[in-house]
Amino acid sequence: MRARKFLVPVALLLVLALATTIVSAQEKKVKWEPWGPRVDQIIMPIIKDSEAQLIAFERGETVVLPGLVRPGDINKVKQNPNADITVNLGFHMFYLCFNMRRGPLDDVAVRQAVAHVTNREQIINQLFQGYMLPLTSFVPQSSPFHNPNVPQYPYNPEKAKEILDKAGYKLDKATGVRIDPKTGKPLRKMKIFTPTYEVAPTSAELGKMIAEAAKAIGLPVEPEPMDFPVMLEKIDVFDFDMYVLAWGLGRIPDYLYTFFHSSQDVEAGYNTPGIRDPELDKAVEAVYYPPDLETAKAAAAKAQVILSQKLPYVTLYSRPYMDAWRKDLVTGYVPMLGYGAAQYNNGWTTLNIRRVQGPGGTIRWLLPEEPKNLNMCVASSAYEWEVLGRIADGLIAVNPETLEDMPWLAKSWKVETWEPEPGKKGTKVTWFLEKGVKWQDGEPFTSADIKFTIEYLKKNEVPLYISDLQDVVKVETPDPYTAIVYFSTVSYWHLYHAAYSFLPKHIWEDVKDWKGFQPWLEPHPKVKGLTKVIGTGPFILKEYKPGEYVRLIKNPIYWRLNPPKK
Amino acid sequence: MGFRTYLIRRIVYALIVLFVILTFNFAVFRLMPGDAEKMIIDPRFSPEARMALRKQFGLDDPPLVQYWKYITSLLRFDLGQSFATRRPVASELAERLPNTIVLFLTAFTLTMVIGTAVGVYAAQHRGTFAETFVTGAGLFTYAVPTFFFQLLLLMLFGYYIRIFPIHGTMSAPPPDGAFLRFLDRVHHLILPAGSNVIIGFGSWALYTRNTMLEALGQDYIITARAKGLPRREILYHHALRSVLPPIVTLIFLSLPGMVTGAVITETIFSWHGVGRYLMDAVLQQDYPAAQGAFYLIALAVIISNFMADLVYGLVDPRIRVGAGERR
Amino acid sequence: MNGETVAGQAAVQPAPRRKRSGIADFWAQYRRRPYGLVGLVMLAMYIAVALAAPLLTPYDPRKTEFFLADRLAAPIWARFIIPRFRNAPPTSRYTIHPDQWKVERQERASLSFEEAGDRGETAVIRFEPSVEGGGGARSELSWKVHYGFNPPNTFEGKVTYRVEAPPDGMTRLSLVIVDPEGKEYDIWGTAVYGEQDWTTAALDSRDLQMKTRLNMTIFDDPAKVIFSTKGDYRLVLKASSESPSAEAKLFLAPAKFNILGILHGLLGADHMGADLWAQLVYGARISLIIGISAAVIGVALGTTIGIISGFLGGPVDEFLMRVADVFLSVPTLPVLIILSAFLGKNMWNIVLLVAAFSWMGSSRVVRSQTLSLKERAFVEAAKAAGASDAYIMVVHILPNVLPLVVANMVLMMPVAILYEASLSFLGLGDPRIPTWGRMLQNARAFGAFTELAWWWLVPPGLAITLLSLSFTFIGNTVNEVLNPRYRERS
Amino acid sequence: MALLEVKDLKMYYRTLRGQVKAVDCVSFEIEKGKALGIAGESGCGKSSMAITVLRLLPSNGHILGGEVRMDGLDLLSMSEEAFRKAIRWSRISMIFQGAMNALNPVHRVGNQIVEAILTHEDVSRQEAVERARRLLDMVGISPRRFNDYPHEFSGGMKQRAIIAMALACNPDLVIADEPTTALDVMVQAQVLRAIQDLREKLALSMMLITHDLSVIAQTCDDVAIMYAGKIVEYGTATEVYKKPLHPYSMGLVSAFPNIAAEKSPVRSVPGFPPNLVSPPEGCRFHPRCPLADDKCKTEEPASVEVGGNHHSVACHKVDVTAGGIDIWVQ
Repeated sequence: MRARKFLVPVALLLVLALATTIVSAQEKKVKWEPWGPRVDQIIMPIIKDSEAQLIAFERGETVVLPGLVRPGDINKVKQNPNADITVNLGFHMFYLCFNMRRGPLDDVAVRQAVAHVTNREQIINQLFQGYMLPLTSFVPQSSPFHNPNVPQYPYNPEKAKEILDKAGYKLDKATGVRIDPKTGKPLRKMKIFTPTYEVAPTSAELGKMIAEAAKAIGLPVEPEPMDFPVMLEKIDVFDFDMYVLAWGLGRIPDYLYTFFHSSQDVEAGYNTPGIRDPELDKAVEAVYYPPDLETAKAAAAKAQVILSQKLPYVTLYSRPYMDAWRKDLVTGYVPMLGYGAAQYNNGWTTLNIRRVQGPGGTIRWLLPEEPKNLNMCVASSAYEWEVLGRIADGLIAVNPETLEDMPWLAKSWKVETWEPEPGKKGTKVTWFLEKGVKWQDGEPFTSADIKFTIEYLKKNEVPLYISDLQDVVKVETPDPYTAIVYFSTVSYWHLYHAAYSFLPKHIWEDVKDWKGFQPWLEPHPKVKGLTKVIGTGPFILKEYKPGEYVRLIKNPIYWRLNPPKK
Repeated sequence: MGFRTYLIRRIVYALIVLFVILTFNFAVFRLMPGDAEKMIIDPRFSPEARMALRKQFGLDDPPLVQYWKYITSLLRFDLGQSFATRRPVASELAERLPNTIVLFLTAFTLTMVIGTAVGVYAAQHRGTFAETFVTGAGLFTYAVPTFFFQLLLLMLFGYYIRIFPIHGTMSAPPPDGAFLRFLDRVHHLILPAGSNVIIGFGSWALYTRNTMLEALGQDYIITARAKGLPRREILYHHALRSVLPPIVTLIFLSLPGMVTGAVITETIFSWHGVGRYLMDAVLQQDYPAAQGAFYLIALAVIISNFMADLVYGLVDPRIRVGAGERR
Repeated sequence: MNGETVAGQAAVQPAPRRKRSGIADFWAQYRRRPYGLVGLVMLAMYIAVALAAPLLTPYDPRKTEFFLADRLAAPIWARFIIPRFRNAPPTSRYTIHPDQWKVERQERASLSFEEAGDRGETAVIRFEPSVEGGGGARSELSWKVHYGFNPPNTFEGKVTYRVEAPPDGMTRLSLVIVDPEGKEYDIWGTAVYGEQDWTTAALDSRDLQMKTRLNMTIFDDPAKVIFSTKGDYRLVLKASSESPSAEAKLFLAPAKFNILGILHGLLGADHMGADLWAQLVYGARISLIIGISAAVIGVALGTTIGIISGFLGGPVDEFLMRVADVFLSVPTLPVLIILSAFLGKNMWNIVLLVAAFSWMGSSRVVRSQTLSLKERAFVEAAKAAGASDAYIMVVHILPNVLPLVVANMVLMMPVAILYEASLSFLGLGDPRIPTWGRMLQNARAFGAFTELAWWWLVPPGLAITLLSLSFTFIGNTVNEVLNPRYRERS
Repeated sequence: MALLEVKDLKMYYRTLRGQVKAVDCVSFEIEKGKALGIAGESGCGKSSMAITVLRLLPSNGHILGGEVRMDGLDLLSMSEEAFRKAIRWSRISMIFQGAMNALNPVHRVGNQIVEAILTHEDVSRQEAVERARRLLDMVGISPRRFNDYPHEFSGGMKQRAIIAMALACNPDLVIADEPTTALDVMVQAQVLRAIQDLREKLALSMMLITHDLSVIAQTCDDVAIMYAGKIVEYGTATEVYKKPLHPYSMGLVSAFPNIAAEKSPVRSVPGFPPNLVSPPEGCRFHPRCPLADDKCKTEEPASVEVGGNHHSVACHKVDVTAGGIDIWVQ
């Protein structure tokens, strides 16, 4: 077993730092076991309206209210004596982006000044009633790659004025606008794009707060709320000064490359600020293609320092995961660092959750959106995975307390290097699979499925997987329980790039139109009562009534049903 | 003008409207900002992946070819694929249509039946409370915004006195047994349909009352009374029967209003129907979906307008027999 | 819209030209109809409110003044009718001027006041240099406030200070709230090493740091705990200094202390703490502007088309009437939804869209009236005299269809208002202006339901209802006066 | 005993503006087999009186006094239901003005006649249809048009169909309310002739309401001139037509082209009928009367019999008018 303890120190530090405040819920020792599931059936009513969600929770029509966001909802839920709220740090980042291609934002002094007038505490307290965490680095606190030791820009308008004065932006007392030293003219009007008040009142208000603070120190900044697609369109062609948006990030900080590498400063690239910095490029390349974890961590730390100096973004806050549970109805929900207790990435809750009165039975689990098409090839939203994630299963699992990798469908693995061609180095990942794992229709799960999935996704250029699989050269299956994936480049992340949930070969090999395939609408060719949504996971899709509910039932042949008796 | 000429004219006319709407539908959605790729913002996406996604929905043909393809595929009810769900819009609409029809027909039938009955009653009881009530209700419900009334009902009966469900078309999951299932559906139907009935019946009753009064003031009604016909006979056989053509026509003419009202009702009561689909799609900039939903709604409206013309032709002897031919 | 039948029905009847025309005569007939008068009075009230909006409320919702009170604060009068608000707090805002601080304790420290430039008067605490073994200097200032309500949800405050001290000096500052029973809550503290220029510390009961300091979890509410009893509270500023080399000075500018109310104003506050009464009052302006301009544009368009169509006849007439038919056959609300999403959420877009889909009724009425006018002698005479078509249409036909147009316009207004409200309600309204539809949308989307905040929901809805009712009354009355078929039979 | 006896009949409409005194103390009699003409300008209460007799008042019309007797039977005190069954159409039928609208456009013409028969007589539908065909034939409409809709009939045909309908139940009295208005002159003549023929053939009693005195002169035995809700002159048709005594009657007589005296110019009575909410004090006609003096303005003239033949007139100036001067010439 080669589970890596790559994050214990930082993660623990963090939890300690916030322990007294945030995590009363985690005072309870998290109890979980890698076996399950413990309920027979999960009914997932689809309730989109947030008020209706609250009422459903109050009435016990759902045992969970996942991902509480609105302060009002949190206040409401916390008054409910039957509610238990779990809190976990998340991988969420809300930021203010600068367009560094345009003056005067090309001057770091101006960006720093804006950073200094950004009052995170006020934003968080007034707009979010204190339920967010201030974010001062480019990797959220929950991540093992978070570097707290980066240059900080605390709220300090005096400091901001000083920086601007020093950089030569003299204040014209008559107009209250500073003069651009390069042109000798007053600074041009700059706009902060925000979503509209309707869509995101807090973002719009936050844009207004920053703009007003900037105006007070002589930077002519105006907020401009606009429709989301219009805003995206403008960002896409780099027609903006500043904008505020959020990212939902992941455990691996490879996004630092996607966001800030100079090669991504192209059409459809995510390097919207347009930062091009050779030193930064080197650092984020090392984050993207690290030979091992230590390199990755060091490079990520360095990248965060450079980013904090150059300031393409002002990072504002990070949203912790707050999930409310009906503790009088269920128990066994497992809080997980970075993912929260209710999210689909957290398979432990799926396995461990049970009714208070005992194992078995039905629980009701809120689905805040339509699960859409339930086709793994195109399933791009979290809501689809809220369902699919409980049907599918991965090669690797993640320890909820430490975020270590744990063997799952793969009982072990090796990450090595190989030579795609003489003189070049690539990565070779070998998976050793558990024996006796079966698809929900009874077919055995083998390395052929892995090979099929990777080749199928690559052959069809399935957009969701293009980035991950672009370096795959070939897949070998020396025996049904060993799969070797060859990559043309060296990166430790390739371990994760081929560790998804897989497609059952016996179903998918006949699928020609992967885009239009709606597996839940097609009955299983052999087994009655099943659809073509087939996984190896703990639950089986029984029924999906669009607009109403999804019904999942326990997989009776799940390979992790009960611990082996000794 | 014989009935056949009349019919052909109406058909041609409906087709022209359909064509105009299709063209509008095509033009507007081609001009709007945003595309499929905007629906997915994922930091893992490389520029290549985003481009691939764009291509998947990409429209590379020249506009006229696109237009031709659009028209032909619409006629085959191929409405494209939703940006948001990546499912065929046609099958998503097909899932929702029955819900909309159920809501719509219930509300519609009840509104018409109750509205007509109350209107007739008020017309024959002039100067009584019933008449005041109908006039008042008609005016008030004309002025009150439907959505406001629905929000009030929802707050009162969904949130305050929690006797009705606040979302959806059925319990999740519905109870076993056909009868219980039916009751469950009815339970979910009461607020959305009922609110429409309450809002709708007032002006309907008022209209019925007015036309009935007009009819009752007609000379042929006095003739009928003079003939010594029983009251009932006069009311139904003469007055109601003679206002039937305008009423039936108006029933069909009010169909479009109720179809479009479904957008708001379904949004408020989280009713899994076509109207809400349109609304969601518009708000999410899911153009194929919005286009499809709009197409369906427009089709329903055109058909009901056509039906109104048809029924008018059938009910009114002046058209049915071919007015003027024998004179 | 449910009302098209009524409006349409009224619109179909052409009003014949009255021989004894004249405004005085019209008014003489109009004033005899109670409904018409009620409508006028109501409309007058709306107009008065719309015009006097800035006088009726100190807040301007276009400036999005937020956080005036706690989120979803109830109206002040809710105290009298809803038990749970019986003793709920309204917003209290205090500015603590330097001279309002009361000295509680001084150890080797002294308090004086001085002007500090644009900061105005400041309090200055001088700390004597600390001595070996003798410890530092300390000072305690307090400010008393009476609190006589149920616990609030939130308090916040600001302390602005400056420290002048030698580099080896350390100045500690903290704020403590002492409740009537003498229990102390240490809500804020900081340590300054050496000098510190003017800085403002924000205190906020929602702040995680304050909660941590008070040993509370993120889900606890310090405000509820601290202000749980009624009586005199003291806000105590504790300052101490260890400054071996020279004297240290602490400057205090006016401080702020606010308790955000659970009750606020005439109609309470929304989810952002913005004043709802202000939104309602300013909403009257917007609704009137939208209703009137959409109706005027729509009816003007309809009149033009109707006159041209009726007067010119032939293929022009056929074409224009077919266009009207097409517009009538289009599902209006969905088209408006799509077009307003397409054109952008802008008030004038909505006005134009509503107008573009509401001219057909008046064009038909005007057309039929024009057809009959065309045959009249005075038109024939004008033609014979060689007047151009345009001249005849403007000078002869237009004045004669005007009464009809007016009635149509008035009846059009509630329809336009309802359309705008529906669009705003669906989230397609102009986000920058306060409208009643948007208030309803916000109420629905931001928690009015779970809080049963009917005072957020009912006023805008009722405002729309009564406004369109008044227009309907007026329109129907105008029609009755101008159109004999509408008069009672007797 | 007269067939129909109307005594001091008073019928007011209640409106928002006050009571409209449409029929005010009207008395007359119709003998069996005789025809009474009622003449006056429109709005003087003629039609109101007709529908009062048949009790077809709108909901705001109220009978405030007087009596209507038929063969001695008090029609006003009968229950609505009894009246409907026993009197309407079976004893009194009516030919309405407005040929266009008296037939229901959505029902077949024949069926509308059949309906009347079936309501009052216990006969089979077959029989009723037969009788309806005969009636149509009688008024000169081909029975083949039995199944036509009213809009397929011409105006004259409609009016004749209505006449046929009025005769469906062999009534004792037919009230004809402006049977010829809205028809063109040729058709008017036809219809009048039809009425005349039938009356003679069937020995019908009739009450003919019209504003055209010459029609009455042709068809009726007696005539009552109504003005502003009151009968101002009553007498035999020939006498009143030849020698009207009331200034209003005189005006009416001279207002219509007299076939006999083609040279006299066509005139009408100047002025308008009064508002019946607040009719003029004294003689209601005084504002329009060239002879009016102070007495006429204050004192209401009683109806006095002048000469024989029950010729009565309500006018203070009978002595002047009886002189036979054409007062409307000056």
